[in-house]
Amino acid sequence: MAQAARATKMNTAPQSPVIAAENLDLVFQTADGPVQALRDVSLTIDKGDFVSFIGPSGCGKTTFLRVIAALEHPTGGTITVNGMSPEEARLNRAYGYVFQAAGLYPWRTIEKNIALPLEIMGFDRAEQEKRVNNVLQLVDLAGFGKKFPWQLSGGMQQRASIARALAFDADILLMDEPFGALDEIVRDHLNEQLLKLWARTEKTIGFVTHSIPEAVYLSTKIVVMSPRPGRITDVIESDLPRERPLDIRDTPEFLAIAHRVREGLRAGHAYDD
Amino acid sequence: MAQAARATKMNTAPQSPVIAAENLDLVFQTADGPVQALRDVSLTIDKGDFVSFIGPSGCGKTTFLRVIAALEHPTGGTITVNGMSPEEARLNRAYGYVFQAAGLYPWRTIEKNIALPLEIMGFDRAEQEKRVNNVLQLVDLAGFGKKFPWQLSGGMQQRASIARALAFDADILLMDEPFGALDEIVRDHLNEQLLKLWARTEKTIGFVTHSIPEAVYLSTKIVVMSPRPGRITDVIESDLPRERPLDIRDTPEFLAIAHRVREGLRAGHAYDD
Amino acid sequence: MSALADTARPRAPGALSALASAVLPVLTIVLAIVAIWYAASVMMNRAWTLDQIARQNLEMTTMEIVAATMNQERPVLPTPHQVFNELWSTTAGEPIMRERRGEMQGNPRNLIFHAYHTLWPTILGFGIGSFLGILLAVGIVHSRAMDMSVMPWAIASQTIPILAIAPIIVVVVSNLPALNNAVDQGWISEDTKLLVPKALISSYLSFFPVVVGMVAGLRSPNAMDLDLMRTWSASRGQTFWKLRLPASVPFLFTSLKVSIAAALVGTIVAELPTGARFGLGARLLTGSYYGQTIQIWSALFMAAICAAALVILLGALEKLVLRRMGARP
Amino acid sequence: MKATAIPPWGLPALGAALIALAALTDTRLALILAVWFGAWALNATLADRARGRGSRFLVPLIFGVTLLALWEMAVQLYDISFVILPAPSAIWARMVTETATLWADFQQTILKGALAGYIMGCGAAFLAALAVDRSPFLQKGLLPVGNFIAALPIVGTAPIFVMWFGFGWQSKSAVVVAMVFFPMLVNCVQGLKASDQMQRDLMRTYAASYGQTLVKLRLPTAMPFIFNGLKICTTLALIGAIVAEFFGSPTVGMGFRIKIEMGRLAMDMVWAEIAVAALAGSGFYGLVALIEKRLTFWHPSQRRG
Amino acid sequence: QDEVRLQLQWVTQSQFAGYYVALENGYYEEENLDVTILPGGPDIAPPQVLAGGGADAMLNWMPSALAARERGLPVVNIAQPFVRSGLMLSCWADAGIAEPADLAGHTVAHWFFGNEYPFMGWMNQLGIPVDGSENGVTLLQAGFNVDPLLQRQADCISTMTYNEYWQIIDAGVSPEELVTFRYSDYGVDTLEDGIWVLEENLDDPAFFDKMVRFVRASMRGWEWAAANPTEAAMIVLDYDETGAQTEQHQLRMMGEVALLVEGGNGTLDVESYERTVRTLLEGGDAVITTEPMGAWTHAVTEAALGN
Ligand SMILES: Nc1ncnc2c1ncn2[C@@H]1O[C@H](COP(=O)(O)OP(=O)(O)OP(=O)(O)O)[C@@H](O)[C@H]1O
Ligand SMILES: Nc1ncnc2c1ncn2[C@@H]1O[C@H](COP(=O)(O)OP(=O)(O)OP(=O)(O)O)[C@@H](O)[C@H]1O
Ligand SMILES: Cc1ncc(C[n+]2csc(CCO)c2C)c(N)n1
Ligand SMILES: [Mg+2]
Ligand SMILES: [Mg+2]
Repeated sequence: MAQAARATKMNTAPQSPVIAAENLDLVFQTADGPVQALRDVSLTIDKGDFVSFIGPSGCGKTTFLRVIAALEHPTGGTITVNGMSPEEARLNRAYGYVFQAAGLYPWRTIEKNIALPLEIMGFDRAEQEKRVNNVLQLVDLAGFGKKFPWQLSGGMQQRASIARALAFDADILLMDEPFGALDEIVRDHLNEQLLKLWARTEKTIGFVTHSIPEAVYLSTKIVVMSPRPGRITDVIESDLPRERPLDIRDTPEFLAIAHRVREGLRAGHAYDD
Repeated sequence: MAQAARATKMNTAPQSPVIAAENLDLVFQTADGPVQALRDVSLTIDKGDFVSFIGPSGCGKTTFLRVIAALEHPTGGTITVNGMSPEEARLNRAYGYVFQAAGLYPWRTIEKNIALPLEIMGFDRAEQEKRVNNVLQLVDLAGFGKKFPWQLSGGMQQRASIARALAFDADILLMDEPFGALDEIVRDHLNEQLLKLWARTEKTIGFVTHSIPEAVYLSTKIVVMSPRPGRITDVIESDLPRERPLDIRDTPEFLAIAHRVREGLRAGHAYDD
Repeated sequence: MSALADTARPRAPGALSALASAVLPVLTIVLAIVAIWYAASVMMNRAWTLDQIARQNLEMTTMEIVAATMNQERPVLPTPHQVFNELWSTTAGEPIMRERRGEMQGNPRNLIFHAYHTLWPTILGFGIGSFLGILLAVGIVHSRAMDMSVMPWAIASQTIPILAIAPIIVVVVSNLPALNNAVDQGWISEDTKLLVPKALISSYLSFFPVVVGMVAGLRSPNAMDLDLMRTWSASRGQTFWKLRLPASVPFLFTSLKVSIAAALVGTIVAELPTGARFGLGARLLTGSYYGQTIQIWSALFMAAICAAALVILLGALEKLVLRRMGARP
Repeated sequence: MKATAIPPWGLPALGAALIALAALTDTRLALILAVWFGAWALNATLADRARGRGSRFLVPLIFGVTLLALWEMAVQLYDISFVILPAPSAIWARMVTETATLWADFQQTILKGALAGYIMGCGAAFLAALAVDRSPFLQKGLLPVGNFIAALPIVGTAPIFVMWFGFGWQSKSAVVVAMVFFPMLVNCVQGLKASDQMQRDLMRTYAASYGQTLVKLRLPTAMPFIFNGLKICTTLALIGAIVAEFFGSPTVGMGFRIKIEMGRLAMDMVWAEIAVAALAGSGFYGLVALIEKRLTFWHPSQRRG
Repeated sequence: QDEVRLQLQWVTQSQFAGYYVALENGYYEEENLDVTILPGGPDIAPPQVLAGGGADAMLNWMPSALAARERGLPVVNIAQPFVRSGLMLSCWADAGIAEPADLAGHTVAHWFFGNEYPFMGWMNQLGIPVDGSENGVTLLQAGFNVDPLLQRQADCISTMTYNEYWQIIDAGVSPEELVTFRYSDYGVDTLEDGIWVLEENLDDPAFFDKMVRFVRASMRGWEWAAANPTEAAMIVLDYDETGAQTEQHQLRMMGEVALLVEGGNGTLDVESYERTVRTLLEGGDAVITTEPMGAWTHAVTEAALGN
């Protein structure tokens, strides 16, 4: 897959990639020996790509996303974001990040939690309010703005954290299992909303998920990863049209891609059944 | 559905129900007014039932599970567990509970976290070790016992918390979205393991999920809930055989039930699409 | 202490019972303590009374002996009613102001006068101390160099027995040219000037608990909370104001409560070498110098009442703030 | 992490400007400032660069040596009377010649008075916190009354304790107990409340007994707070034991020595004792902090540098 | 008006009546002086205040002042209102102490802070060690009051004729139950409350002149106080800012203090000075090691009393 990545890079020579990782290695030092979380990971993501990461638990998806976001520093290899180092990109507020856990600040109401990045980036009050209401609507939490996090159910908290990342409209969105705690219906709804947003704004999106249909439905590119050590085992370019109604999921093209993902995924597991 | 519940109760008159809820109400008092989390919820769960709860985020699934576990006290109605009050059942250590978030204690290694309930219930050292190794194997975390929670990925933490609840072998298992953070393959694997465990031990299981296939695949009874106020809108008895290979999911019977669940679920949502 | 906080909030029907549930336990404990206290005073004062009887060859019944032990003029441990009477007669029983050479001024025979002169430096010192403490904690959390160098010396500073250097501080500070200048210029009064060294010593004792608590508090946000801030490329200032500071609030209040009690001790210590002029410390000192145990105890109680009042105030503030910050009730 | 908006040359420039300004009015001040800035710059770079074990000790050492140098300079340059503030060199000279006295005083005050009081006081506060935590009745009754009693100032209680417990170290321990009780209590009570809802619920699902919940959940989560209390109390215990000796003591002890030497205007000896107190206090604090590091390695406040 | 700040060596009490009287009766004002009296306390070393510039003159016991002088703080006695020592040692009679030699094997509570030297010197003369050994005296550092004696934590305690002794009596002890040794009866008394200033200041004629006027007015105050003890005690009471003093005690103290100043006019008696120095030099753990030079001057009192 290193080849695949490099090939993509060449094809899009005029438009330089948004994210370009080459031979990334990352080793965590723990008390009982080192853990190789990423080994030789190479990947190129172009502007407007919607890239899903899928793979067994512990295969390094979160770690890779964190490397892109300069929250983790690779122990080997190179990576650039918007042609800069991830650190510089971070300082340029290049991306919004949704963590695997909601991570709302308990002393702020939902509203205030969502407004937090806006405050930090210096949006004015009126604009803050407009955007907060907007995204609250988007994740179906209108009316819950004045509640504190502990007064919300798990899924509602997760949606609030998604709203927070969407509020400030970064060019790159990094989302770590944002829809894990949501039911199918809400999930479908948010999937659609996300696709609309993506189509409208041309954002580049990195998306970790455990749902194969979700990955196929959303992505232009699906990265399958495998654990111990964490590495990329397959990069699948999706040729589905950009415009995707929900029932595209019953088309043979969709199922074919899904099948390939499932196979790739299964290869990374070691169950005897 | 209140009728359905009552009917079941009558059918099984000789064998008294494990959980019997009647007209449960639960209202949270919050700073900006009361929130009706449960309204008029009646449900009977018999010994050996595998009951799934499904419904939009915020509909009261967690709350209901917590009421059964005596972690929340209903403001109206009655509930018995094993013929006792939930509080007595709790004191009798009638159930194992898996929370929506992993909730591992950061000062204990994974191993020690899993051993925690065993220590509390007074298992001896050798037995503790045996059981810990057993469940670690079961959730595919062998080799991670000596790590601390923050050194594990989100999914791994979730699996550790499942292992913790399985370790002490309670007759009732209450699981709040235990597999939310897991990929399809691991999930399938754990689903199978759980079914095997259930078949072998005749446990009674209450299981919250957002996945319709998962609910149908696992359950003998599927409870569909709806929010604002949280209530039961449908109780679907599954007539699938107890022995369920993974490919049962492609049978028409399976799909029919899944369809009914999806319809029930959709009714609880208010999206215009 | 919760009594005050509870009544501060309007409560419809349960207000009375809530009040009762807050007061009743306190009352019970107080009664228990008073009982133990009486027993203890009889125990501890007995020797003296018996000694007196033996030396003067008196005949007394047991009841009379007990009564005598409870009403000695120089008891080892004064009884509650003695302390209470003294407290009462030196507060309510004395005018607060007195006339002296045609001028109205505070009456030094009234304990309230002394409490007043102790409270102000305490509050000022507490203000300075906690402000400095927070500042230092902020520095320590943000600068490695400060963490490594200042902290050990802040610790060392606290082991200096303040009473030993208090006289020097008082002498040096009250003779600072700047301060004298301010008095000459009429910017501050002579009384205010006397307050400065007290407040300084009081702040010296009160800053440390704040430093320790705040360093822990400012470091309490977990990795994910901090990572969030990093993803927004928040400046250190923003991370401080919007994450570290709110996260440290529970720690802050805990240390403030400790620190305000320390501030009061600081003021009282500082009052000893200002030459026993006024304030509860001076009162304690003279009481103790003339062996007037009852007077010492009443001054002690006054100090404790002041400290408790301040701690209660802080507790109420804490409740208010934490409630506004979404703490679960 | 990158520094803030201030450019790297900003601070040195500011320092130089300040020194220059000072030089205009007072060369002595300029000299002192120069030494200070120099040492600070050295320390800042050391702290940022080297992260090894060495700098952990080197940096505070440099800071301390600088402090002492500044002190010495101030005393020498401004000709400060020894009655007000003796120079470090004079203090050192005293420490060397009076080791035996210092050691005897140290034993009396720290090893007997302070340590015994610290252990008893912190232990009692901890037990009281458990009681308060266990019973809502006590929580409402004992805490306010405890607040009150603990607020009795040491200078008032010390003479009383001397009267009750005699002139020996026992009365000093009593003062220390009274002094450390409240800070410890407040921190323990706060700490016992620190576990979060879900962690407690988990214990409830196991029908864990009070004791089990305490040992396996509440105490671990209370640790950071308990150590906060323990740390604050180390210094309080020292001050308490020393100051208590001012109000009556046998003819040995750090507080006794400080008091009589102050009367004799032997300020160098006074400061020699203070130096011992500071060393002992820092060591004591350091020990507690070390134990804390060992026991609360999992807490966010300890996990990062 | 010229400013003078006087640092007392104890809290406001009749021991210092002369100065308060001079202030209240306007004697200082008549000398064109604006005098501030700074009360002391157990933790104030007046020499330190003097050195720190916190006062222009201090009251001090001679041992303490001479010790300061030897340590390099050049203080000079300019007047000595107290001509006799009021220092005593009071013991329980039933402790079996009939004369000083019996002190061996007993516990003595004493003030330190430089005031222990007369006692040390005395014990040294008697050949009694003060190390707490079997045949020696166990010394305790007393707080400020007579509780150690009353609680029988000590067999003897240091007292002043005008103060602590009466506290014992007030506590209900009859004089017969006590055995009291007056230092002056054993020739080991040292001079007490004298007025001291920094030597370098005296070179300044303006300061010198100020002190002349100050001493003159102060001695007037003392004269008046001795003649009108009741009124003097009331004046002291009025100046007590702690409000803790009692009338009875201050009245009695005034009477006793009057006995100590009686017959003096402020001029330092050289013979007493020499006895003080001798006592100190003979003291074991010496306060001073060499004969002080220039520790006193008659210049001020001569100027003050001359016209
Ligand atoms: N402690 C609380 N205080 C106030 N309101 C609460 C509290 N806990 C839950 N709620 C409210 O009760 C309702 C039901 O919450 P619950 O957690 O049971 O939902 P859920 O079905 O588990 O949702 P999810 O799938 O998102 O976890 C929600 O509207 C929530 O806001
Ligand atoms: N801070 C850390 N210290 C040590 N090991 C770590 C740390 N963080 C992650 N790891 C290890 O790195 C590996 C990859 O973790 P990562 O969180 O990236 O997995 P993931 O793909 O996101 O899994 P999941 O789907 O379960 O979230 C895991 O084996 C994990 O144990
Ligand atoms: C700490 C200390 N202790 C004793 C004295 C000696 N002294 C001088 S005046 C006086 C009052 C007598 O009633 C006493 C005891 C002192 N100056 N400081
Ligand atoms: Mg992850
Ligand atoms: Mg839930």
